[in-house]
Amino acid sequence: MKETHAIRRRKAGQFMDSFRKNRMGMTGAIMLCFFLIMAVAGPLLLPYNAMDFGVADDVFAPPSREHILGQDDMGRDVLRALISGARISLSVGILSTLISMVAGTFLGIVAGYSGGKIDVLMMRFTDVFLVLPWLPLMLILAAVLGSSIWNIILVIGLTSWAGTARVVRAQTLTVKERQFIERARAIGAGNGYIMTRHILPNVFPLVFANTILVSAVAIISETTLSFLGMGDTLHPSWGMMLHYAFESGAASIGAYWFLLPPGLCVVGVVLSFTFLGYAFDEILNPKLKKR
Amino acid sequence: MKSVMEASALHVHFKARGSFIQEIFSNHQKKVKAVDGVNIQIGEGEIFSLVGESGSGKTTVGKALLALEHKTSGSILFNGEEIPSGTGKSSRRFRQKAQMIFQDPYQSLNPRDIVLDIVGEPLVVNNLIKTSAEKRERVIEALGWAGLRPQEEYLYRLPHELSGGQRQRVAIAAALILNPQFIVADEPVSMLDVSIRADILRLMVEMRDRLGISYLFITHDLSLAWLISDRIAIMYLGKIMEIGSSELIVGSSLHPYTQALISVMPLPRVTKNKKRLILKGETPDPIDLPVGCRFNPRCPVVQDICRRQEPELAEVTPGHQVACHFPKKLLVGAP
Amino acid sequence: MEMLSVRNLVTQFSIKAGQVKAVDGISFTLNEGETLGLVGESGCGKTTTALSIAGLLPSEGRVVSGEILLSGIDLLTLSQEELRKRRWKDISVIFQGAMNALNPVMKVGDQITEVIMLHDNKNYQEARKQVRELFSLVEIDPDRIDGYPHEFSGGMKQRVMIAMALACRPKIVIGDEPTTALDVMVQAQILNLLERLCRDIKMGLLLITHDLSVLGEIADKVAVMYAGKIVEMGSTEDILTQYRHPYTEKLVHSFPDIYGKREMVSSIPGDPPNLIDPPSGCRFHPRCSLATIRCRTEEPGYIDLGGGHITACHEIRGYEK
Amino acid sequence: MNRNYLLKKIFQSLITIFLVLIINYILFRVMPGDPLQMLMRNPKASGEAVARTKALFGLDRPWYAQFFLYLRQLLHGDLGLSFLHKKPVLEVIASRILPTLLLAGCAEVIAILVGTVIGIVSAWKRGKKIDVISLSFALVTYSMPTFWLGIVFVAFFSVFLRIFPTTGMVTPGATFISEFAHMVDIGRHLVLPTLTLSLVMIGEYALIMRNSLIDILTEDFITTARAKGFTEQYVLRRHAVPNALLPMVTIVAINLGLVIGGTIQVETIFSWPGLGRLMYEALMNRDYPLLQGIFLLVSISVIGANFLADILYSYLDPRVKG
Repeated sequence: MKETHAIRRRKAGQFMDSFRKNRMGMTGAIMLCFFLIMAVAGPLLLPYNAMDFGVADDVFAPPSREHILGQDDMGRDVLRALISGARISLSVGILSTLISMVAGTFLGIVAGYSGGKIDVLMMRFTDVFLVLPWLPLMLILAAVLGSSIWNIILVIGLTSWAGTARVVRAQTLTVKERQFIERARAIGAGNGYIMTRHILPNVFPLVFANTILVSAVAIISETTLSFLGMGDTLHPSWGMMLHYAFESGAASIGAYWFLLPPGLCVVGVVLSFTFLGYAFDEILNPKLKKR
Repeated sequence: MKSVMEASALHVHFKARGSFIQEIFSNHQKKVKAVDGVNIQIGEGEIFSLVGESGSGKTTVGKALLALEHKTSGSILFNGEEIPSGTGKSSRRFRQKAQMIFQDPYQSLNPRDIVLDIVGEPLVVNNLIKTSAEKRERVIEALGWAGLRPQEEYLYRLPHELSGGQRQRVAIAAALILNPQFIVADEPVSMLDVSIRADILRLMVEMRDRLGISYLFITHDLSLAWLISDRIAIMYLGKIMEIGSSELIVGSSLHPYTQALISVMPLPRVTKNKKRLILKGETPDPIDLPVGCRFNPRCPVVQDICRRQEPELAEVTPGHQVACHFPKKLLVGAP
Repeated sequence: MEMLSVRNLVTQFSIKAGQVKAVDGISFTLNEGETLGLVGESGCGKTTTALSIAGLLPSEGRVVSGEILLSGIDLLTLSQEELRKRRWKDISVIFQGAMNALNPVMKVGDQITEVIMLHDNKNYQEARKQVRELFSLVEIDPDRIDGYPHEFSGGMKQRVMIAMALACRPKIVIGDEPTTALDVMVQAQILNLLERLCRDIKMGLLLITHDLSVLGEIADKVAVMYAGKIVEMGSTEDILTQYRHPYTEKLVHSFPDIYGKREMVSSIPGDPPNLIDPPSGCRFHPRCSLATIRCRTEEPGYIDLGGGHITACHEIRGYEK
Repeated sequence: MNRNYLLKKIFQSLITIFLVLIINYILFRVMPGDPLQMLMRNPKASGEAVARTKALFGLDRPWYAQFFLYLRQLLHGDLGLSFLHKKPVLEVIASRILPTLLLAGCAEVIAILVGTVIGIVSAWKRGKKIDVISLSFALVTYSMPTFWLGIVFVAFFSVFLRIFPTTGMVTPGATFISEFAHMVDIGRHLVLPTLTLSLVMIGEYALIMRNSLIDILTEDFITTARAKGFTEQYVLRRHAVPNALLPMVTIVAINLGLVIGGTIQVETIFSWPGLGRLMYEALMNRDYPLLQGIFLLVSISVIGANFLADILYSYLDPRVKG
């Protein structure tokens, strides 16, 4: 309906107003846009073939006019590799975050809303995932499943939902105590209806902010896994580039052009997600508003 | 008078959060007897008030009557039939006939929904409408009953764009839209500014007069109960201490607790030198109820028997029941 | 003896939408051992008045003009440091909702001893001894001095707050809705205690409340605030029974009187005004049933009705009893 | 703190440990390359040999019996034999614990202290220049992959500036004239790994502390403390910070799991002879018994640390009940 759309627009407008004034959020958004464009449009302009090895002279060749970011240990163009890696790093980060968000939100809402024994059981289970050392678990899982890009997405998703579940559960508990939940029960609404129609929309802003922060962690995770040799060799991400850089001793040769760009890109993407998540948290979390 | 809602020997007990060892190893769990044997009948078109301090169990009674809280024992009859629990078809039908108005209009409306959706929600949840035009029409009608005119101006507003009084009217409209027979109003004005309390109370009375709705009015404020209700019950620690018409309760109460409550009630008068019956201490924890009369540790006229035997609610004059071994007037005269 | 005198106090808040004139030129005095009730609906500026006097305005708010004289010294001319040293020693505050006003991880006794040690230069043992005395004064078992706030009930916490407020024997205590969240019986206990303390230790009490009926039990004088201004002030008797301002009348009649006739209480149509852009003339005129053209254009001055009873209304003749 | 709370937390920790054991058991059962699978792949293995191996590893028994066998072995400290080192897993692990404790301990202490201070300053001067600087610093370090920071440090400090040694814990082949000189050498090797590991944690701690303190500073009891005439510094030190530290306790404990991840990276980069590198080696060489042993040990340490944090929390916050 027309009016409902107007309301949505008004709500979105209020949010955008505060967002635009948030310098950190805007910086994050601009940075993220840059990387997204790089991931989407970049490979079209500068296609990359991981098998396109150079001749002996090209190995660790420093930046030149032809190869703006120099060449790597196999003589491949670093800039092209970097652009191709953006697509992989970002997809892994975002897809694994989706898994984590869906699982965490579902478990958090169900546990928080149901309460009682279900809650205790689910939270004990969550706690296990929360205390299990995260990187070793991922490494072992990756070793069990084998290192394909889809397995990496799955592994990161499966190991990162616990924090989201905790946050969502805590928020669900406070929303559950609000009287409109009781009112919904009084008019005859069922549990499923209440969870989807009343709890979820009120938990969502926090889920959203949290999800963005989880994306940051997911991208770091992917990079680290790949760096430690669990990456998918067919889909070289930034982490894989760093893996090759380290293995080939780029640091001791001083091949900074091979070492710095992928790392800076990771920092840039992660930072943009962190900025965004932090800004959303500040806008959406009433307790953090300026006193 | 035909009774619409009738509860007898109603008990609602909660599990007390005992210590960890007890919870695991002991099968004897402590209980909070929030409602501990309450009998009330609410007649057609009657406004019945349940007055008590926090922890008296008055809200729990209200929720139990609407099956929003599981009763431990006792019976609750609505139009002569035991109220359904669960979410079956009969439960749906009951929900449509018995509604609730909540205390805090800032908390009882979903902040992300517009008025149209809030007020129309009971219709949607119970599959009572087919088209959104029908919903809009019914919502406009209900907003009119609740005195929100012109209705179109409110339809697309969010709760935070309304004043406290308007929000409470929206909540009332949402309760009225199903044409209920019985409404539990839980402290409906305690969060509102004094200057708009009267509007909400007047609206409740008006709906009773026009539509014959019966109310259970839950309040801590005896003077408001006196103002609008036909009968008043005074609750203390899960039990009714005294019950009678509002004039009787306020004018010639016989239970020491009621009299103490009345004596400390703030009035729009100069009462600096008024004689007051200020009870010592605070309402004790309902986990460990005192033996005998549950009011005895704070009673100004306690006797030996009060510490041994619990007095039952007994009729002193027709329509006036008191649960006290020594019902009598303690203070004489208005300020 | 005159202890606190507020003259033409104007306090404003700067928010995005503009300047909120939360308090707009109010004046009153408070004498030794006297209780003045400041009453009004939410958003009328009563709490802002209290915060201005106590020097606790949040960063968006500031006192624009006026004087706050405490025993003849204008607090607004003092430096931050001088003001800090006088806080709690001269003026202390009993906050609304003691549950949040006490530090949850600190023993209640220590929260009082620290302030005695700061202002009265006492050592810990002396201060503790004094706290035990204060506890007896407010009728708490002195052995609970080492308890934590969560171990106290609502009423008991409010007593702790009162003990804390009295710790340095201040000249003025500001009670900001001290009984609002409490049950009637506990409210009666606290009011009784406050009344006794005012009498016994001669402290001036500025009691801020939205509940006019509470003032009937404790206040000597009442000031009725509406939209940042005092519209009527006088003895409690004057305000509750001889009111001349239509707002006061409506306010008094919104409380049921169980010793009077059982008739529906009155309500005030409309909403309180927006204080960024308050109505012209008399600020109450949009909600007033007696409003005339004059009320819309000309702001009423105070009319002295004798005996300290003043009111700001053009139409009081219509109110002759 | 009461006995009840203690018992409850012990009970909860035991349940968590039990769940971890189950996960651990399942995880390593499905690992490619368990002894039986290896055997099965051998075409020459006779049915009898398979049965014998099955019996040897208890694989012919029902799953619950196998699980109990596994538990019993664990209780006896029998974590199996490392393929790679040809020694009992426990022995291999024991020889590598100290270096990791040294590294992780130093880094954690530095990160907590520095992170807390930055968080406090940042919250207190909210919106001022120093807040913007601290916040940016915290967010940037928080966003860095640990290993990359390590590599950059090696490249800069060791290769370019040559002020710190590249790898290892002691200078290879060096002889020390005194125990003190030995310590100094270890210290020099410790600087870069510690700096790397602590930097990535400082950011997180600073952010948590900042948020927590900002939250607390809006509470009513802070207004009370100000009204009492205390200086702002006193209000901060005595009232705000003790309350704001509470969430830190929980986060630091949960973070221990992350520190383990950090040590894997840092020890790999710096060839630090600790558990992290041991784990990396085990992973690279598919030494499953060793991997399982390390994983179990670190999981249980993290659960233990969380238990200690709960105890500390209940000591700091009197509101916690059993």
